[in-house]
Amino acid sequence: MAVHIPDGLIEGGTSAGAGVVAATGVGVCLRQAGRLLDERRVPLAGLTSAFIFAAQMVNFPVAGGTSGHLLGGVLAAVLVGPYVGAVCVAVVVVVQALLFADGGVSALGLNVANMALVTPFGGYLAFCGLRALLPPTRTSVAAASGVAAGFAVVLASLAFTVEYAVGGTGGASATTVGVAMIGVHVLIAVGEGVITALTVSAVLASRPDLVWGARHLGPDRSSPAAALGLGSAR
Amino acid sequence: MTGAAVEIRGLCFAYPDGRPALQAVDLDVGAGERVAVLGPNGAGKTTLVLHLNGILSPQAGSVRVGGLVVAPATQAEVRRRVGIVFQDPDDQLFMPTVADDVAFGPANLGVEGEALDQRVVAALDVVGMAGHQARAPHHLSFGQRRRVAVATVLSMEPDVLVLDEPTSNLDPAARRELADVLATLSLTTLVVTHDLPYALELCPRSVILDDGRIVADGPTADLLADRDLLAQHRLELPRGFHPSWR
Amino acid sequence: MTGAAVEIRGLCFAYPDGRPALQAVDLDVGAGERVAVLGPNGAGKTTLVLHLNGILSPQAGSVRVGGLVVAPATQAEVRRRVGIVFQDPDDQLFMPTVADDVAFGPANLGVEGEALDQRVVAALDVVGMAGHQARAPHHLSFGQRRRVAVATVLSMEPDVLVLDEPTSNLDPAARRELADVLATLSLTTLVVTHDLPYALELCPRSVILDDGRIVADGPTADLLADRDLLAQHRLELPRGFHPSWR
Amino acid sequence: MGAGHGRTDGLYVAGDGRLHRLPAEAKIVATVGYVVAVVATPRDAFWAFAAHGALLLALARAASLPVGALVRRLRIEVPFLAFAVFLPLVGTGPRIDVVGLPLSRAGLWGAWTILAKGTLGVGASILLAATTPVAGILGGLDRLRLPRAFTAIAGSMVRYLDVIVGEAERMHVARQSRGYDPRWLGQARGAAASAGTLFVRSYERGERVHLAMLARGYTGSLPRLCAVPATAGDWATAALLPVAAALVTLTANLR
Repeated sequence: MAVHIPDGLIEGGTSAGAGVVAATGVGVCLRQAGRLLDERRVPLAGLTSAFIFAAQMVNFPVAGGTSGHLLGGVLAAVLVGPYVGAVCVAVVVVVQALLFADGGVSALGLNVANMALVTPFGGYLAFCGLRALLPPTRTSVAAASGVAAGFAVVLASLAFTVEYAVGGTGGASATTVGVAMIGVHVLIAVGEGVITALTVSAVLASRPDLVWGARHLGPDRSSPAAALGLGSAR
Repeated sequence: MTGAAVEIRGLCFAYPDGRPALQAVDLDVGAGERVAVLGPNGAGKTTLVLHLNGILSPQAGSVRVGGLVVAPATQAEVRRRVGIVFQDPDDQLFMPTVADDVAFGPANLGVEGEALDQRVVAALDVVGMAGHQARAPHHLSFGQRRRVAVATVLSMEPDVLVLDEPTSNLDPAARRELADVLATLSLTTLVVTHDLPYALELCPRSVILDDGRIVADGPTADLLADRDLLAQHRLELPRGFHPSWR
Repeated sequence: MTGAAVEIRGLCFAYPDGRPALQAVDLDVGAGERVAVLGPNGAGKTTLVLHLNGILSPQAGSVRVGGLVVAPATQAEVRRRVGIVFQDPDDQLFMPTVADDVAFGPANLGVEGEALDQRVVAALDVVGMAGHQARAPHHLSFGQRRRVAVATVLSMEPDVLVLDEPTSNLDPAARRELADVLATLSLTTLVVTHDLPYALELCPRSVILDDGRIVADGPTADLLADRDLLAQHRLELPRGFHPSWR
Repeated sequence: MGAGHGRTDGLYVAGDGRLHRLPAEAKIVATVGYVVAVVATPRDAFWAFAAHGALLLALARAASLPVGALVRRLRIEVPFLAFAVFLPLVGTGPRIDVVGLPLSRAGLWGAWTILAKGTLGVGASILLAATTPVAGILGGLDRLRLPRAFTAIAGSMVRYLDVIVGEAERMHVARQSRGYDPRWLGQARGAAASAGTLFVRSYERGERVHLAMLARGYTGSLPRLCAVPATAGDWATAALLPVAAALVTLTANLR
């Protein structure tokens, strides 16, 4: 279940509670994102959301002919910062539910909470912790984002288990579901981690200035768009 | 309006890394004139364009539009007067429908209701896209998107129209349709391009920008007939083309 | 290799919504021949290109490359034989450095070590980009990126080179440099374009594709001299251009 | 490949019926109401699930939607069907034998619940998306007072979905054309490098779009899109679905 929670799996009260948490959390992120990005927020965040959506369609081989796809929560957080990243992923989740019928409408709060709040923020915290332990190089940033992305996938499955324990309707014990979910997600986490690390490393190679999580490495003026100063254009 | 529609004096601009992008550019464009700004990629053409409506601010020198100095204080009025059509129509069409996009500029100027609708209809009419209001940009052909991009600027009723590489990626038919539209406009127009035959077709006068300087200014046919001048500035006519052959 | 390098017979393809994209296309290209495929946007040119290396599979008819039928079973070999340079170099260049990008194709074929390095150096040399191995494609000029895109395909040592709109967005100097590179290659080459002067310069023979059909096939100069034929298929030469003026 | 139906159109199927013409905000609220009623249905009230399903089918017929295509879209459910299959195997409590397999009673009920409620939920979402154009849904969210910034970002995302996905697909084709056919995760570098490049392209396009907005006088507040808001009559019409579903659920609960 590296995917959306459907209607009916978690009972109504829990879903509604998650909805309140999700709405509050995304509201806070929007305010923070607005402070960080001002009026450029709309096109930049919109394009980042479109990127996350497209990246989720990139299949990668797992093993023996099966393939997985990227979830992208930590990728977004490392690239554009946790607040903007969370908003971008929330937009993706809402659009998928309403425009593509992907993920239940009544479970929208749960899905936003898991994918747009728990994953990016949990992962970003882990990323910051790892980054602090490693030498300040681009390789460290890529490696930290990969490990954090893998960790965040497991964290999301843990969040699901908690939600299931509170309001699950499945008829299996939360422990059983939890063990199975986390077991499956450890495998998915490896793929997510490898792809996230490689993707971050690719961005660092061409536009290091665009990687939020690598700001501590200092400004980079080597790329033409940064040189044009368009980023600060008014 | 009298006198020069655009007056650029000693305009200098350097990139943050210190490389000069524009070096003491002087350029006057008369009201109603149609001028091509020719130059190879990297000559500073786009940087010049971004100064015309104050997106970039001069580090030295000045830009005036219809007598008004381009500066932060005059920004809103300057952006009404100077309409820029960017190279990639997908960058310019960012709203869900054609009508919303064409209305975006005038709505920012405070136009609303009936008057706004009229502007949208009139602008789409000029570019031959009347009746496409409700369509989404991604349902249009590339050539249609380019013409709608022109309409998004015309709806602001600008005094000066600036087109950045208007023919890039257009096939011959779309190229012709756009030229036909532009030829009917009586606006002051700057066409920034490396498409020399198009410049000859549309603009009686051209300037050549290379390495951030204006290196030539004269009738387009004369400039294009000077093969040495063109070659010096990494420009050349396609083989088989001759500027006097009409 | 003897006989035809590319043999297309009765090729048909319809989009998922049922609109026909290619309707019984027949085309033979001899080994070492350079042929332009001309046509307006939407004529089916890119769909044809994607059949040449099996990205799309024929719904009817067949494609052979050097005698080998293009089919899922022959896919790997066909993709080695047919190198496609896509319209937008940014779609083609995605690795962190120029060297990685040029090595990507041959590495997928199993070439490694010294042999791989040699292929990279040789391919970059042909396109005049020797010494740029370590640079990020992102930091190159557009014209340089286009030439590196050609190198990424040449490093696979293909038998057939296919270029989709090679001149789009190129300024005159970059256009000339690319033509000079292409003219030195002795590969079978298909140039898919709506840039008629470029076709005339590079390709002795052209076919016109419109509405999914080949509607003309002959010496490029003859086709371009037939203004009625061109006009019928939404093609036209830039004003001031004459195919017999060299 | 090529032109045709854009991804940005979502599941929308053009039409001109009453359901198509209802303002989006009313339909969104009705969909949520319906799904809440479905979720609250007791799991053993089989007839009630049939009734809920009949409501959706009737609406799909009334809107002249191609039911076959809608049913095909249901395959989005497949991943959570896997979860449903898993529950009876590991569920708690008494077991019953189904063709030799000892399955958990509670787990079987769990699987049934997910299957029934999940399918009806997806069905309702498909119905909403199939009868409401994308711009309409975004406008509806706006009129439902979602934060302006959120709907504007969503609008911008939807606008550029086709552009970015198109770039991703062309990059995919270009990789394949150079013999890329990865078999295991270790060969994923090519795909990941493309993803990185795609991000840079998306971000830079965002910057260019911002410039184009500034050039047309954008100062940070998007002009409100004009659209006719829902009338009391529209709300009443839209309420028919959730009210009917609520009655079904209520009856099932009273029993």
